[in-house]
Amino acid sequence: MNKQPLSFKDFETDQEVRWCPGCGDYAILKAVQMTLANIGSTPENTVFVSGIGCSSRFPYYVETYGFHTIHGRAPAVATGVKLANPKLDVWLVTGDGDGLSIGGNHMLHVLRRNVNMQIMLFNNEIYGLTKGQYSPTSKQGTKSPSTPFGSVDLPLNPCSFAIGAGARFVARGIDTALKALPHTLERARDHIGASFIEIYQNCIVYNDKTFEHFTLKKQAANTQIHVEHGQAMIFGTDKDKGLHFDKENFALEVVIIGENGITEADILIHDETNKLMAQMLVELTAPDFPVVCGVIYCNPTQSYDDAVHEQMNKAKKGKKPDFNALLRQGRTWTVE
Amino acid sequence: MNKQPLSFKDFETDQEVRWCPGCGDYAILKAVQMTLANIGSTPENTVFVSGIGCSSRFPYYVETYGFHTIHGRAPAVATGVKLANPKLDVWLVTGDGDGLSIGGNHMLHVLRRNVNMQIMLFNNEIYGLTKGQYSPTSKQGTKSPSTPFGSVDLPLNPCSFAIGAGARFVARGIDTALKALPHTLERARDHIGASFIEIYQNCIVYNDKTFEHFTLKKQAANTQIHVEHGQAMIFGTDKDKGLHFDKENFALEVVIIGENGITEADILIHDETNKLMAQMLVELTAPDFPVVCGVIYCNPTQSYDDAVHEQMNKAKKGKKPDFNALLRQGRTWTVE
Amino acid sequence: MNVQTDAQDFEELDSVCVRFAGDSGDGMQLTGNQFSVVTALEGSDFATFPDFPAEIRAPVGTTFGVSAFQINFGSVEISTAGDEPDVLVAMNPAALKVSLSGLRKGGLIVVDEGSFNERNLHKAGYSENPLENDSLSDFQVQKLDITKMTLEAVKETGLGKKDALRCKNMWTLGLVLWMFGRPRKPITDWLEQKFVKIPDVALANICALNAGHAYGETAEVSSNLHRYIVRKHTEEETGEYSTINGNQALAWGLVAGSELAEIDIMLGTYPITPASALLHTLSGLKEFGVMTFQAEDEIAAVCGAIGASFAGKLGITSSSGPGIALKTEAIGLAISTELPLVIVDVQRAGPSTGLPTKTEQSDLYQAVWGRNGDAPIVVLAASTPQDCFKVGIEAVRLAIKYMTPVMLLSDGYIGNASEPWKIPDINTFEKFPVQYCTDPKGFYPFKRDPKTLARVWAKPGTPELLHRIGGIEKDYDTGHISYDADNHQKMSNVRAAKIAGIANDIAKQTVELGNAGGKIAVVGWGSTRGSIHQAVRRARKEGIDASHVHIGNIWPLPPNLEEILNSFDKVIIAEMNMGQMNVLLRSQYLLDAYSLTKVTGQPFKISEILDCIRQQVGADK
Amino acid sequence: MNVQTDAQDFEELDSVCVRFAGDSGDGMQLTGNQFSVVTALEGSDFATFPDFPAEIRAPVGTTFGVSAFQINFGSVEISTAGDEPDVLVAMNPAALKVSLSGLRKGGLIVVDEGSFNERNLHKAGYSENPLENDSLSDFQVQKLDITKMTLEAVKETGLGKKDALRCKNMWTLGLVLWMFGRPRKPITDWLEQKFVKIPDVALANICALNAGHAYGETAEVSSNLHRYIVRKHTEEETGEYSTINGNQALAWGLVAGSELAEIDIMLGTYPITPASALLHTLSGLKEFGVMTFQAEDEIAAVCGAIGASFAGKLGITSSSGPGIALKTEAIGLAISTELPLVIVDVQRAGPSTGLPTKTEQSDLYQAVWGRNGDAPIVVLAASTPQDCFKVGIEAVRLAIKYMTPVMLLSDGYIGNASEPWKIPDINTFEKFPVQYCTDPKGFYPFKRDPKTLARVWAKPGTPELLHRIGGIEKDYDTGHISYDADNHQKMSNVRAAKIAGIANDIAKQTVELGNAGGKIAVVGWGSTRGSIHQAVRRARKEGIDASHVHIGNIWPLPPNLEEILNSFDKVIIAEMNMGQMNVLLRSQYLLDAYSLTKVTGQPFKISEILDCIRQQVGADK
Ligand SMILES: Cc1ncc(C[n+]2csc(CCOP(=O)(O)OP(=O)(O)O)c2C)c(N)n1
Ligand SMILES: Cc1ncc(C[n+]2csc(CCOP(=O)(O)OP(=O)(O)O)c2C)c(N)n1
Ligand code: SF4
Ligand code: SF4
Ligand SMILES: [Mg+2]
Ligand SMILES: [Mg+2]
Repeated sequence: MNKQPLSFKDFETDQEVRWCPGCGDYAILKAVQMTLANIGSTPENTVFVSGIGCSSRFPYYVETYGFHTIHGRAPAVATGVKLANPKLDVWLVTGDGDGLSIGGNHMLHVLRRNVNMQIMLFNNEIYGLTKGQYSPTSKQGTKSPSTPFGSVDLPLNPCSFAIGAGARFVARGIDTALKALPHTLERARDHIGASFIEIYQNCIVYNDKTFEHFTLKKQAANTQIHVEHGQAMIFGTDKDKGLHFDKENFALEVVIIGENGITEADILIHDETNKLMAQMLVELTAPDFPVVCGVIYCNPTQSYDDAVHEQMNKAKKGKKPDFNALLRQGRTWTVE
Repeated sequence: MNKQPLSFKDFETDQEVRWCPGCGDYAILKAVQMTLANIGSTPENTVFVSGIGCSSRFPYYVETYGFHTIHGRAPAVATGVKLANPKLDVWLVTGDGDGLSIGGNHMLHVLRRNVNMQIMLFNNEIYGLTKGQYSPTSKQGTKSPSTPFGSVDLPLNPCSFAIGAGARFVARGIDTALKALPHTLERARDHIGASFIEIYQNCIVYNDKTFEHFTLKKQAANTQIHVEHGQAMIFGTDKDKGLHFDKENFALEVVIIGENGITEADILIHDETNKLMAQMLVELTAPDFPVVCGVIYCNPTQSYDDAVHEQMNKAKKGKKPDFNALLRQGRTWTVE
Repeated sequence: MNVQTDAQDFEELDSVCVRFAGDSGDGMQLTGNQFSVVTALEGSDFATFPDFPAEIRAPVGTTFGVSAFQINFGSVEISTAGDEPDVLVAMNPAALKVSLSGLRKGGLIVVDEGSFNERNLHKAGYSENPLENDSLSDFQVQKLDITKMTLEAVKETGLGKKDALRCKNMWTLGLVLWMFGRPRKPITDWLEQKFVKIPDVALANICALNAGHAYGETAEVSSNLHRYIVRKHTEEETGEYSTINGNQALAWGLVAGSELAEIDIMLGTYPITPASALLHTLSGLKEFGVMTFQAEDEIAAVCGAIGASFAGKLGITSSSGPGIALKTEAIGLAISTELPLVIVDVQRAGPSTGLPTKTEQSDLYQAVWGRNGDAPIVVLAASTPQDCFKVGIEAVRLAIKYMTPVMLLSDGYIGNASEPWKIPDINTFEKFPVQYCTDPKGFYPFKRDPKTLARVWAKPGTPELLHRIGGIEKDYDTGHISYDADNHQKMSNVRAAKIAGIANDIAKQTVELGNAGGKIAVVGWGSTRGSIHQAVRRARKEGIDASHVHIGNIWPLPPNLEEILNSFDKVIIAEMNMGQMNVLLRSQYLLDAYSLTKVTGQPFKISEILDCIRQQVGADK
Repeated sequence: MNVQTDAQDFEELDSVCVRFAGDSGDGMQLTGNQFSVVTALEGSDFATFPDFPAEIRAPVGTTFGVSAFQINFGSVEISTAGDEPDVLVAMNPAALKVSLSGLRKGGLIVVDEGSFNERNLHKAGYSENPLENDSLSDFQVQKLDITKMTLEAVKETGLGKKDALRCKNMWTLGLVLWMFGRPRKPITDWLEQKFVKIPDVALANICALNAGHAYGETAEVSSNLHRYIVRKHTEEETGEYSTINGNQALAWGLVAGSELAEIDIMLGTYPITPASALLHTLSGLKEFGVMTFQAEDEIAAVCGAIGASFAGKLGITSSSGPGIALKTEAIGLAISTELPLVIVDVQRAGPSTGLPTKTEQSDLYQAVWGRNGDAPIVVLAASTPQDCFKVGIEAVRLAIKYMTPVMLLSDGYIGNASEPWKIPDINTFEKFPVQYCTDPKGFYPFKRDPKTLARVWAKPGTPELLHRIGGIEKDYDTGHISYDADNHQKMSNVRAAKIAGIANDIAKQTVELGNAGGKIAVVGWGSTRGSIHQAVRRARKEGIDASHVHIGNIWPLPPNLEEILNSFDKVIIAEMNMGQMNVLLRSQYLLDAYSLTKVTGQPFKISEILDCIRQQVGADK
């Protein structure tokens, strides 16, 4: 059968999209639909699984199979889906509350097990759906309905957490980066195993502009760095800034090429297979450092679902399952 | 009142200890009782909280207050205890199943919040109490009642996880290291905030000798390194091996002092406040590397309970709480 | 400001129900709330119910973005937000569409004609403009171009169009105030205070309010706009009043309990609709020693509360159905360790995620029976916004006195609904100071008070009372772990007896309305109180010997309840679920009642219950 | 090997109950199991119950380290592991101490005198040696220095002392085989096979076995050791038999269901006593397409199973009380999305952690009612080890046919107890192949079969059936999210009707024993079957018109149950909880029954039920 290639429009559903006007979720939806079209997904073999939250309404808007589950449990449900049918292309959508607060344990274990799926964590640093309480990624001091005097918790760094959990693919994107995001998502899809993508998403109603200090388009060149494997980590409007490893302090620093004798050779080359480097990069925060986006860590190994099926097949191999024989194993006796 | 200093015996209860003969838990119990005596703990201000598992029976054997809660939830219960009464010295006992499988999320958040308590994770890489199923820290290929063909999961590194979760104090110990362990525990107690201590514990019944390749006393000098802040990371029977940072590969390597022009100056100095270094050290595994023990990371910041109480006190300050006035705030009217 | 009080113009009404409906961005909640305040200040009795959309900010103009506020007020006793609005204010086509089905035939519709453009009609799913065909012929329709008139009214203030349009609700409020002869001053005062830093916004709103009012004054006689008078509710007790909703009352009730018990509370919770309001309120009451802990999930929330109780504070946890489900295992721990704990369940429509913003009473089974093992706890239900205050206190009292978890059932309806409240004086309540154990003599952790069967509460920090507790069965005499067969029976018995015994320490069951025995009783619990009350009142007016019995103590049930129920020829059990209280009462009293149920996410209408009474009485003949 | 079968020496018994008790390290489970095998091979009917200590390996010699195995066997029908052992084999003082209270007065105690040293006496909490005072005067006591005799018997094999002592259990077994005239060959065969790689260990064990046997042969006449004969159970149907315990049978039953449904199963679970055995068995059955997923916790376990069901496999999840509690919220999701799911609850004593190794039936409330919202599911209960097989199949059938979660209740007692089982032939069972929806014509995800009311099952991967489901209420007609009031009522009704309708697709309620109507019925469910059965049998022998009704379909109940129950003058409901089935039946049928309950972590004794029957019949007069 010769099918027309699908366009991103083919991945739109007939459901009215129910996010607030101006919500960052719209842009991400578009980026995902574009990605699905770009990679030639077949809708019937694609499943979107989500938890509960504004972000988790996502599956209703993608013309594939979808499961809008319960709060925090999407990674577990998605693991079941993938184990049951490894041919399905599984995408997980979650929020900072859904995936890192109530769902932190399942997130930990889906990453540790390395179940083959794409995990998109929409981080808006707030609980959108329940009207604006602070979340585990909210900045210290966040005033919210549940923290009228400001939050005192230390926030979690989702990518640090993911690496600590054993993730083999960690990436970052920004809702409005309509060019960069589909590229990152394609890489995530290509990676066999759990691919974790933190997407900074602006909640215009309850946490507007939290990311503005590094997402504003006009300053982006100086406040973001999109890393590429094998490339020196250079950024800035004039491509004159770079990340340098300071051995004395055992830490990264921003240097300027041409100043203090710094040359391009002093700039660290991004090695996406190096965990240590990834751990370092995900911790950088603006304004002192650029925020690192793109594929930060990619170091594949066999996925859990692969290994499970391999073991199943090995156990089955050469055996003709005979249920009656199973029941008769061990000692039996006959009454005549 | 002038009290006699307590001895470790004063921290023994009248309860019969119900672990298997030869279980590593006995040694840890002793180490903890010694620590309590050493630091001059007052029993009535000390609380041990645990989940469920062999390890979690610990509180019954320590003559302090204790709460043997439910599977995985000890960090949450302990957080409640500490918030309610910050004067209490809270110790948490958990296992690799209790603390990292079912309890992973609470572990994540108690570390992220930095609640002031000592968290001892007895890692025996198995579910002891339920008779030997593999756990999230079991090595790949572990044959257990639930994995008769060998486990396929990638194991979690508890210390990596803890750092990724935002822990500010991460240490490691070995059950039988009766000298080193109390020292590490004292450091943990001194640290204000959540102190995470992974303790390798031998389960003689279901997972005997998993750690033998680096815990065997006679090889210990070559297979373990006990790090100390500010000290070069040198180990080996002849104190001739050291950890060196290989900038090219962006990774640690073991070097021999005196060989290939290596001198003591090439050996990395341990900086316990450096997160990156800690992330690197906790990943080292025997036999290629020594297993790192002692205080690996210690970088204190305000604890959650402190911050909460500070905020409470600030809110209370200068106010005389008047409940009747509270009820009458906002618009009221009078019916005459 | 002079209010036109020439009674001649006014038609007098005992009570009237008004519904304000508009887009989420139209400020209907604010309008409704302000109208309630004025109603309150004028001394009418009232009940209100806000009806929020499920979405945070649905696209403008859609039906699922409609936000409404209903108020029922009168000179007579009011106990529901009204079955069918008499007046509907609809700010756009979607609001009209959504609200129409509930409107009383012959009722008045005031619409903002200016918003009935093609785009909005389309968004609301109208293929034809309903204002231009006869689809509204059952009602009186008053079309007004509120949009245009508001823009004109605020023109002088120089506000941009977007901001100017935000004043539409005040124009509308002005008109409605005129209709009911209510003063504008409380509103203008409030606007001035609210926008003290942006005086032109304050001014614009006031201009709009006045313009709306003026429109009424000058409207043509031929219009459908009339004036009504709803007098003071004279049966009201004297005293100081305020408006209160259930969530607020519950928060304050729990704090009141903590004041009376002389103990600090620690709320461990996790946000969820419609229970979050409790967290929001309590997090602002730190000066009362109230600590709030927003945990990572519901399990951590309840466990944190249990930990706090172990340490000597009173742990409280709150959620709605799905979150309460998650707490199940941990509640068992509190039962087994016999620690005080208050669990608040602000119920919503289930199963599963269900309808988060809609009300239901379907967590009764879960509250009474939803645990592994034999695990009895106390279950209380609040029935009105102000009842939440009392039940909050009672929950604290029982939890502490009996060292037990207490489940307090509220729901999305009473949580958000509000009514006038005679503000109590905390000093008139009986104190029940907590008694910690401090005496080492003969101490063991499960030593019981022979009367209450409650165990002692010895908190960490107390010298010489060192002990260990946990969820494994404990020896009756020593409190140590015990695997002994007979001991488990003994402990199971005592746990059950302790809870059962509480029946003698709670208020006796009363008959709310009507005789204690007779032809028919309508039994309810929780937020159905208002509807049942009114239905029974009307039935009695019709000469039916009906009574209203409302159960607040769900477990244990009051000891005299059985006798009361048996004294009626017929019993109707009305509840917003598939018949859960019916099953409970059948199981306890072998009571053969008629089960009247409703699960539409909306409260009972008075008429639904009244019809059922009539029918059951008829069927009885 | 010649067995001494001279019937003259033997006293004939209809049935006898033997209990082997010793330290955890003494190999009592093995001894008991091997004795059961021989009993089985000899054709007696039997039932066994292993009684494990709570600790993994408690310190040697302590009472809490005692491990016991009880077997009741006979030429008559056996259905319980026996009320009171007739013979107790006690390997150390602790074993004696723990087991004594259950022993029949006048029963025989065989003790290893060699282990009654001061150290062991002290550990067991004896201040005096009970063998040396008259504390055992109610029993016949046979003291033997088994320790010494074993060491002597295996001396020649050259085994070290520690290993040699490990053969004590075989010495004991040899003696007991002698007592009941059972052949040694099956045991020696098994030993040779088991220790094929360590032949000296095999030899030592066989020497010990033979020595124990020989001791019996040569024992002095004055000893308390006698020989008994328990003949074949001749009522047994012909066919091939094996010994089966409940956990094993349940695992196989679920796989049988999957074979009959032609679907693969995926077990998502998390270890917990006493449910882990199911995981252990199923994880070894990969060639039958059985996938097992040991999740991070119970919530992930059930969610994984739900995900698998969504993807088109049959999701199964298993746990015990506390773990089932954790699954509550997710079960609601499966109800709301109407996905098939089998939930196995192997109950243990609660509340909370309770007594993990002790049995109880106290999760009935949780199974039937323990969820937020109106959330009905199917609940089945298995009543004997072999019944687990059938109920396993039935659970799979109903889950798939009705697209619903099915809760299957087993318990720690039947999970571990074993009995002879006539091995069925899978080919004789009716198949019920799963039907996935593949037809796009008129497809919508909540399209229902008008008869079963089950929705269609369209699995991902199927072209043109793309759809999205979730836990929010769905439109009856389109399956899309719906906040509509009437729709929620309609969906709530259809969910309830679907489950209620299953009543017509399950086996009719039968009367197990006795007449369908009469003086008194004892109603039970689950693992109480054996005790009730025997008690009713004995009552009937005494001339009491008693019947036994055993309920397997707990929800929905069989439609004819009400009529059956009403046909008795009196009903006793016997259960191992505080009266949960009693409450259920009261609520459904307004049935006024006598509630006989027991929560000691141990099964009912036949005599306890028989006494109750007598008493109730007496009280009736
Ligand atoms: C068990 C349970 N607890 C709580 C909730 C309420 N709830 C729904 S979404 C949400 C948090 C949403 O935050 P996030 O995941 O960051 O998503 P966002 O709305 O910000 O996209 C909460 C607390 C729920 N639905 N279920
Ligand atoms: C909710 C719940 N699920 C499962 C269990 C069963 N369980 C008890 S301990 C345990 C795991 C123990 O492993 P770990 O924490 O590593 O402790 P260890 O026994 O190895 O010290 C499990 C699964 C339980 N008690 N409660
Ligand atoms: S509340 Fe925030 S996250 Fe949710 S839809 Fe609105 S803007 Fe988006
Ligand atoms: S099972 Fe293992 S961990 Fe548990 S007590 Fe025994 S040896 Fe220790
Ligand atoms: Mg969010
Ligand atoms: Mg372990």
